[in-house]
This record gives sequence, structure tokens and C-alpha cells, in this order.
Amino acid sequence: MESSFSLAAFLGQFLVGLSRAMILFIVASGLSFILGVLRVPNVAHGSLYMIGAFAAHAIATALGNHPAGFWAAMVGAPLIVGGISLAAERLLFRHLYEREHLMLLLFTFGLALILGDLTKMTWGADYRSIVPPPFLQGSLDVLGTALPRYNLFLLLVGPAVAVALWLVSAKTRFGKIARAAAVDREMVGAIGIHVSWVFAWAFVLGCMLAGLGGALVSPTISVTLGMDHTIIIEAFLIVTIGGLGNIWGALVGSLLFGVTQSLGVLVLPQFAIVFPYLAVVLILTFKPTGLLRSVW
Amino acid sequence: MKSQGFISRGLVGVLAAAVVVAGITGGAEARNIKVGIVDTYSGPPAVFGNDALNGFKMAVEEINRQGILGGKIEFVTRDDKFKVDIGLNMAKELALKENVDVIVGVVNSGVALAISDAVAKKEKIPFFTWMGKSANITGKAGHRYVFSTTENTAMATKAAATVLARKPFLRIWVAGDDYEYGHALDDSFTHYLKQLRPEVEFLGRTWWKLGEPDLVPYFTSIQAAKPDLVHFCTGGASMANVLKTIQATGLHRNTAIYIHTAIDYAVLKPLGLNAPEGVMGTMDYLFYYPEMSSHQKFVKDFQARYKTPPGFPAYHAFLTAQFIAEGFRKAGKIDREAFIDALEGLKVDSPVGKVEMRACDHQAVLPIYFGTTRLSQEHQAAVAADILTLRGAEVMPTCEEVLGARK
Amino acid sequence: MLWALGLWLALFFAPLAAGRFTVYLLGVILVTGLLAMSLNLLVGHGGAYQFHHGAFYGVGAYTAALLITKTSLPAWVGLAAGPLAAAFAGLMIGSLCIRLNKLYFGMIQISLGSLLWILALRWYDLTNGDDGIHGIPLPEALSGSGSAFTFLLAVVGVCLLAMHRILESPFGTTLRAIRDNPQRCAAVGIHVRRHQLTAIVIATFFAGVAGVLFVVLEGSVFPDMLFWVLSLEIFIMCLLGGWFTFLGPMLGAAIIVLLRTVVGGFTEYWTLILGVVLILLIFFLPEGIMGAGHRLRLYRRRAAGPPSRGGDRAAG
Amino acid sequence: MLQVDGLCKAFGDFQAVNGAWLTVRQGDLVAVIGPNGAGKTTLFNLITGHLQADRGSIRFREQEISRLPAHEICRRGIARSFQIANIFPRLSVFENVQVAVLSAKGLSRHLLHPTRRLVREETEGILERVGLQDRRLDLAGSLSHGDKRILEIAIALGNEPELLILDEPTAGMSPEETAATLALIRRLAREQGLTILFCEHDMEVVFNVATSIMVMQHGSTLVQGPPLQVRADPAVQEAYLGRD
Repeated sequence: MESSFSLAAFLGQFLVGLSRAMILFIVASGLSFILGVLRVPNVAHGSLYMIGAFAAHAIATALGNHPAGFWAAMVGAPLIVGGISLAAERLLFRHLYEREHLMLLLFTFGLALILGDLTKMTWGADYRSIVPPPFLQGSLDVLGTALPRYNLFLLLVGPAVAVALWLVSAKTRFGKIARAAAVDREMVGAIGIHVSWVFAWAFVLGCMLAGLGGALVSPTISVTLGMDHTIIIEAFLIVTIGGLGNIWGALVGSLLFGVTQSLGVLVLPQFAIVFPYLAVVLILTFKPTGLLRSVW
Repeated sequence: MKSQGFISRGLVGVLAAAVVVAGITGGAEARNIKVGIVDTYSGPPAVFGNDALNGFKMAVEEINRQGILGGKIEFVTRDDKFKVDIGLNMAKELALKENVDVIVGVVNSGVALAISDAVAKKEKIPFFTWMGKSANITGKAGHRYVFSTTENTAMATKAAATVLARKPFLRIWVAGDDYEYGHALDDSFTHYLKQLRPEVEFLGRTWWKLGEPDLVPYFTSIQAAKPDLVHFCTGGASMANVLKTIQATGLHRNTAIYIHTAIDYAVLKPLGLNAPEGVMGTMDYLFYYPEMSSHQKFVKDFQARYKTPPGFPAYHAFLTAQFIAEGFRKAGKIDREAFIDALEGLKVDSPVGKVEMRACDHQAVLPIYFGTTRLSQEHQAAVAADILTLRGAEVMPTCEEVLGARK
Repeated sequence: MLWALGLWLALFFAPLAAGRFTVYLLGVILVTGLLAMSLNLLVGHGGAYQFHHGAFYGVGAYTAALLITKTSLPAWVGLAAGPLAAAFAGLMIGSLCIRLNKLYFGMIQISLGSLLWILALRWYDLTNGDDGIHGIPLPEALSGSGSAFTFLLAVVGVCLLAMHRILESPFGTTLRAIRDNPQRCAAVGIHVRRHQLTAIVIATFFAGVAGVLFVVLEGSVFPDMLFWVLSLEIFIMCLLGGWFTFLGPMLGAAIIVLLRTVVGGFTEYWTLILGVVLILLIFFLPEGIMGAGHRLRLYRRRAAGPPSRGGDRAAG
Repeated sequence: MLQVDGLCKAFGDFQAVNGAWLTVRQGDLVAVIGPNGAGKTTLFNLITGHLQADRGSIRFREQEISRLPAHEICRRGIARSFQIANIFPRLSVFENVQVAVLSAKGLSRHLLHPTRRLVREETEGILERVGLQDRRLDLAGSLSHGDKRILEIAIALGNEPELLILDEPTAGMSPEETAATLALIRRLAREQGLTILFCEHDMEVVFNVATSIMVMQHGSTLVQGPPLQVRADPAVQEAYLGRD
């Protein structure tokens, strides 16, 4: 065991944790964005992540596992998820924004149940797997640790998504309105903005992040039913730690989860399973509304 | 009065529910043999449930062409959703309302143990598990009314330990899914390997939660310890995650790896030609081995019907149907106790040869195949190569051991 | 009240009149219904985000199961200890939760409940992990299925009576006031958090009773009982039957259990059906079946004429 | 009875209350007036413990109460109503008041006595005093806005307070309702011997009702005194009345 504590192993493990945090961040930021702007605790977010993974597989397979198919899947899957979420928002959600949070939560739970079974109807229960393009296969030796190239790729994608999100929320008119709506819905309505469509696009954006997360994760795991359950609880724990509705809170929460869990595996492997829950309990005990400012 | 109104109306509702319950319950005795299947048809384990059902259907059609005791086998299916309470609920419905003669199925060992105790033992209904892999089912928790037509964790790991004890692996690391199945594999493999080769050293253990999406952090910590052999205790969907991570990190290039069911086609097929080569695994059924004519015919028929080769659940279910048919034929009447007596020591034909139902513990005597993954252009996937066959009698705990554990 | 009592007494004859599966299913409904009603005490009447109520159900069941199988104490002691252990867990977890608001309350509770779930899942030597504990021996008097049902029905009846009294007491009225407006409650001198904590302890006690009754009914316990998905399913039962009614959750549990048994036998898409039912409910019957019935009666009464002075509610 | 000195409360950079002072004697009917944003509601929230003051003291019956939680202050005899209708919408009108009466009598935590047999007379009495007795069985959420505001006062009365604090009791009311409400306040003060502190942004409305008027501006107290004296105060005329 003494060799596991070397600095190199620690750094390698740290990088692995960071790459894991990137997927978590992409999914959790979408959840948090929806929580912030629409005040909807979207339990169906996990199902959309799963659909993203299945759709990515379908697209990649349709293009015969050609490397271009992988990139088409990374773009196409979020779009498919975006389409589904737009339909759900326009047909169902928008009639419910005035309801209590508990109703919205149960509503999205119902949606999650439906989407889960629809996924099964469409794609069946078999395990699936996507092959990344050749240059992302295999591993690189970083400080004596074999790091999969794909994880290094994720380390580039994560920050890119974070920057894109920041640009959208801080620099565009849509982002500004969405942030204002998060603070005071009536005021935004009062200054004559068509809030309904702002909400719709905010919802779609958040859901597309779930789809992107699902697509990105698909080469590293087997795509199966039940993926939704695992991710949704983790994503909710992350946004709670960070502060509900705060995208940067989702980033902090994801990094905390990814890195600590990854280093925890090295030091206290038996502790890894309880860590996320314990982290929520400890953080909420001392900071009752999460680490960063929450709109809830 | 408002609240009283609620109470009385509520109770009217409850009573109405009782009437509905009464309406859907109550059944009739039939001359056909009625088999109730409780299995998982939703969620990830549905892969197993569906495959098993296909194998069972195929066998039943064949059996019904001849008939049994002047009747046929008919069956009903119930989805347990991989949940113990629902599984119990469904098994009780089959036993108490549908009046089935036999209950079969169950992927989830927890469900199998619950049904075995609360339904099979209590209601005296024969129960076959064709997928529940806990050695406890026919071991510690076994009894007259429970049968297993699948290999279990003890058999698989004893087979693996027998082979691996002959190889130069001394420093061993264990990693796997943090749930009962994973721990059962670890306990039993460790037990047998230490017995056969006391000088082996277990360096450490890594457990991740079931469904953990990213295993790389766990792998990097294993690599740092440089073991000779890693025993991964995993199965189902997370098996594919493990294989993918092995391929991505290249762990198999400098470390030997053993995983029970790693040579399962259902696991290897989705990975295609991107599966890691050289991973050692055990299985009690491979559709391409052994190459005997009865087996090839079975596989061909199955593929013609379902467009996919049979997996081990299909084989187990097929075998179970044979045991049910032959058991009742031998008993000569539709009687549960006579059926059980007939089953004990019964040998039936299966596509890969005769299989015996061991009398002492009601465990089917199945061979275990030990193989190593190798890419096959023909299958466009990895398959098992260098297959060693370990006979059931070699790998099963002895009757004395089992009966001792039951006390 | 006599009406209700008569119906309850009539159910005691179910084992004589109905088939065994019917009786078993009634037992499942009663246990699940009691669990749902105990949750509704907090959610429908207390307005708390009690997200992981199943954890206390599990604590009650596991306590009973472990005391019976691992100690030489009489089985009755195990059965009695279950609800107390659940209430104690409620006190511990509740005192951490009540300091937080709404979704944060819910999330910290899911986390604490999941820690208990992990305990049940991982402490193999004690709990058998995933496999669960089966074949739990019960006291002689409960071993027949008829007598077990009678016991179940009696205990559920007593629990319902107690819950009804609690909800009709000043404690219950104040609890509903907190649900409607916690800030205003503080302004009329109510110690809101202490009141909620008391409610949590009471509700978790009844959840523990339901857990113990599950052991009596099935003779098994397993970690799934403490998994968060079960807790959400109980929520649906409350919603279906009616949040703001007393017996609604029992009705909701009956419908879900029956649907699951009937529909589950024919289709593997049961969750899809459940999802559709849930969404239709939220759109068209947000107050559940009994809530809607109650609304309808109020409407009819209004249509029939103005309420008489000193009418039913105040005069009792 | 109530003595507020040098009270301060800031929200971020915004100094909502900045050195406010106020004196209420037994039997007074004190009106706090000031334009919107003068800090009236914040002042009331500080007195009743819904907010914690940054600095300053609040003494009620010679005891410091500025650090106590809301429910504790209520128990000492200060009851309040809120600016926005703050009732229990899913309870009946009767129960709305009953909850407060039960709390005042320390019965809130009783578990086994049926509520319907408790404190009936007291509750009925209050409903009759404010004129809501005919609506007692309706769900509070279904009342008109004016009735909700009256119900709020009734809830506050249920606490059997020595000091009743009303936050803009006539906000959003029609002129007729306003007049009726003011008459109710005056009657309560006279007949029940209640000490009442209330706020309004319209000075004219309170001149005939209040026995003492405190004028607030930018979070500070400009002046407090009898109506005529306040009206004559040059600073008040400058800040408040001068604009007409």
C-alpha cells in the first residue's frame, strides 16, 4: 500500500478525479440552471441523460462506428434531448409553473418514469457501448499513471462547457433575462419580456446539458437502463452542496465530489460510497443553503 | 362530521378495494401443468429475464408437442422489477391465486431467497431459480422445496481457483461491486485459493458502489500496487464498465485478470472488437462450445426464432423446462411431493449433454468452462479461447459440506 | 364514527370469507397504507419535505428482524422495539433536518436516510447485505396467516385511531397552520421547529409500526426498504388518495398496490402507466381522489344553500 | 411599555433602519407614518423578532427583547399582523383564530384533546368582535381581501396581546373598508384597553385615530408626539406635508 501514497500517484489520481468531475458538472449545471431559472426540481434530468447516451449510441451505430459518427453523436444526442424537452415544456410544464415545488417534483418524477419506459420501448434492454475515435482510445502515461486519453479529452470539454455557459449567462440578452427571472419573475414579466419563451429555452438549455453529459459518458461505460437512477441522485446532491440554482455551485460541488472521491479511493477506499451523502450532511449542517449563494 | 365522513368514505374505499381484490382472485385447477415465472423484465436485468423467457418458451413448445401426462405445460409471467417486495407479492399471487404447480425464475438472489423461504417452503411449492447465483440458495438456506438450475458463486470461484492455483500468481488484488454478489464471489474465491495455495498474498480490496459510472480512479489505485492478478467481482451492466476501463487503462497488458462471466457473449458483444484480450473468465454456458451436434441444433433453432444466440439464462431456463417435464413424467402424476421425489438424482438431456439434479442439495450439476478472451472476426466480438472444462462434481461443494452448513 | 368502526370490524372476518391471496393483499394494502398515512402526517398535514420516509420504515423493520434473529429476546420485544427505534431515528435525523428549508430539508434527509440504507447494505455480518433477512420467526400467536392478518388489522386500526386523534387535537390543527404559513405561526407564539420535530417523531414512530407489520406479513427485510425510490412511491400514494384528507393515503396505497398486482401481471410497462397516472393526477386532480370528493361535497353544499350557523365543523 | 432606542438594521449596503426610536405607553394608539421605504415594516419586523437588529435596544415591560426569537416575543404579549394578508389559507376562519388562542393558552402541543371542544367561546368572541362570525366555516383562503386583513387582526387578537402591532392594516382596501377597519382599531383600543402600534403611509388617515404619531424617514425617527404637535413640527412639514 505504501506505494499508493507517492506524489505521482496522487497527482494522477487528482487528474482522474478532475475528469470525472467534468461529466458531473455538465449534468449538474443543467439541473441547477433549471432549478435557478424555473424553480423546477427536475427529477427527469437523469432520464434525459440516459436518453442522451442511448441516442448517441444510435447515431454512432447508424453511421457505422466511423470516427465521424462519434462526433455526430456528440452533437446530435443533445439536440434530440433538446427536442424532447422542448416538447415536454410546451405541452406540459408551462401549465404548471405556478404549482408548489413538491408538485413539480412529483410531476417530473412521473415524467422520469415515462421516459424510462419509453427508452426501453425504443432501444430495448441490451447493453450498448460506443467506440471513441482512434486518437481517443487507449491511455497516456502521465507521471507513471496510465490515464485514458478519453479522460484527458473530458478535461478539455468540461472547461469549454463552463466557459460557454458563462458566456451565455453573462453576455447574452437571454442569459441576463434568465438570471433576472431567477431572482424576480414578476419583475421580468412586468418589463414586457415574453417570460414564457425565456423559460422554455432555459429549460431546453438545461436539458441539453443532461443530453450532452449522457453522450459524453457513453464511451466510458456501458449504456443501459437504470443509468438515470444513479446520476440523478448524485446530481441533486451536487447542486445541493453548491447551492440550489447556482451554476457555479454545481461546478464547486462536482469538483468536490469528483476529486475527493477519487483521492478517497486511494486513501480510504471503503469510505468512497458514503462520501457523497456525508458531504451533504456536513456541508448543510454548517451552511444550510449550500456553499455558494442560492436563490432558493 | 367532516372527518367522520372521511373515515367512513375511506373505509368504503378500502372495502371496495377488498371487493376488487376478491374479484381478481380465486382460480381453477387445470389438467395442464401450470408454471409461474417470476423474473425481471424491466430495468437493466431485463436482458437476463427476456433471454431466459425465450429459452423457456422454446423448450415448452417442444415439450408440449409430445405432452406430459396427457396435458401440457402452460405458464404465466410476472415482473418482479428486481425488487424483493414485488417479487414476493408476485410469487404469492402465483401460489395462492393462480395455484401454479411450480414457480421458476428470478435474477435477483435477494428475491430468490425471499421466495424460497416465504413461498416455496411455507406453501410447499417447488421453486427453481435459474439465475439467482448466491450459493446460499441451495447451500445454507436450502430446503426440500428449492432447486437451482444455475451455477453459483461457489462453483464458479472454486473452478477458477483450481485453475489459477496452478499459475504463478501470488500477489492478488480484489475489486468489485459493493453488493452481495460481489462480496460472495470474493469470499468464496479467496477461501478456495488460500486452501489450494496457502502462500498467496491478498494485497488489498477496492469496492465501488453498484452502477458507479467512472471506474478509472479505482483502477489507477490498483495499478499503483502492481499485483500479479486482479480478481474483479462484478457482473451484469457493471461488467461491461469494468471491461471498458480495462481496455482504456491497459491494465490487462501488465496484470493478469480474472472475472467470473467475463467470457459471457452478452457482455462481450456490445464491446465488439474493442474488448480487452487475455482476460480470464468462467461460465457455465457458451453457445459456441462444446461443438456437438445437439448443441449446434439448439443454437441454430434459437437463432432462427430470436435472431440472437442463446445466452446462459436461455440455457438455464431451457434446462429447467426439461427438469419440470421429466420430473412430472417420472412422478406419473401432478403432485408436488411426488415431483420433488422424482427430481432428486434425476438426469435430463440438455443440448450440451446430460445434467443431473443432485439429490442432497437440489443443485444442478453443471460444468464450468474456464477461458480467456480473444477477438474473433467471425463473431465480430471477443469470445473465449483455450477453454478448460471443469466437471460439476469437481467444483461443487460436497454434500457433507452443504448439509453441514444448513445446520 | 360507528360506520367506520363497523367496516373495520367487518374486515376481521375477511380471513373466513375471502381467499388467502385476497387476505394477503389486504395485508399489503394495510401496511403500505399505514406507511403512506404516516408520511402524509408530515407532508399533507405538516407541509414538510419528508423525502426519505422509507428509511424509518426500514429502521423499524430491521430493528425487529435483528432483535428477533440475533438475540434471544422474546419476539414480542423485537416487534415492540421497532417503532421506538424508528422514532429515535426520526428524532436524530429530524433534528438535523428541521433547521433547513424545503428542498434542503429534503436533500439532507435523503442523505441521512441513504447512510442508513448503506448500513443495511454493507454491514454484511449483521444484515446479510443485499440478500436481506428471510424466514424471521414470529411469536406463536402470529404464525398462522389468519391470525397474522387479525393482528395487522387490529394494530392498523389502533394506529389510525391514534393518528386521527392527533390530527384533530390542537397539535394537529397547529401542524396544519404551520403547513399553511410557518412565519405567521411563529408570530402567534408557536415554536415552529419544535412542533415540526415532534410531528416527525410521531410520524416516524408510525412508519416504524408499518415496518414491524411488514415483518409480520412477509417474514423478510431487505435494504430496498430504505432506498429513496420507495420513499417517492409512497409520496405518489399520498397524492393519489388526497394530500389534505385523513384516509386518502390509505386509498392511494390500495389503488397502487392493486394496480401493481393486476397490471403488473399483464405488462412490463407498469412504470409507464404509473407515470401517466401521476401526470394526469397533477393536471386534473391535484388534491387527489378523496380531496376531489371533498371539494365536490363542499360545492354541492354551497349550491344547496348557505351553511347553517354553528355548522358541522365547529359543532362537531 | 415599549421603548425602542437607536435601532439599526442594514441589508447589504442598504441601511433600512438607521437609529430609529419609539416610545409606546400603556393604552396608547400609536401610528407610525412615513413614505414607502422609510423602514416601517423593517422596524416592526425587528420589534417582533422576525429580523435581528444590528444595533440598538428594544425594551418591552422593562426587559430587553431584541435578541429573542419571534415566538418568544409573542409569548411575552406582543402580537402582530402583516402587510400582506398573512393567514392560514387551508384552515377555516374559525381555526385560523383558534390556532392563535390555543397558542396563547399554551395548548398548542396537546395531543389527545379534540380541538373542536377547546377554546370555543374565546374564538367565537373574537370573531364576533371583528364581525367575521358568519364566515367562520369558510376556508380562509376563499375570503375577500378586506376580510383577510380583518382575519389577520383577529388572529393577532387571539394571542391575547398587551401590545398589538398592525402593519398597514388598510393596505389595498377600498375607502369604505378603510374606514371600517380604522373604526375597528379604535373600538378595540377603547373597549379592550389594548395598546396598539400600527403604521400607515397616509398621514391624514390616522390623524383622527391615533393618540400618538411617530414619523419615520430614511430609516430614522423624525419626531414622535401627539397628532397636533406632530402636524405643527417644522421638520415634518418640510419632509412630509410640505409637498402638498
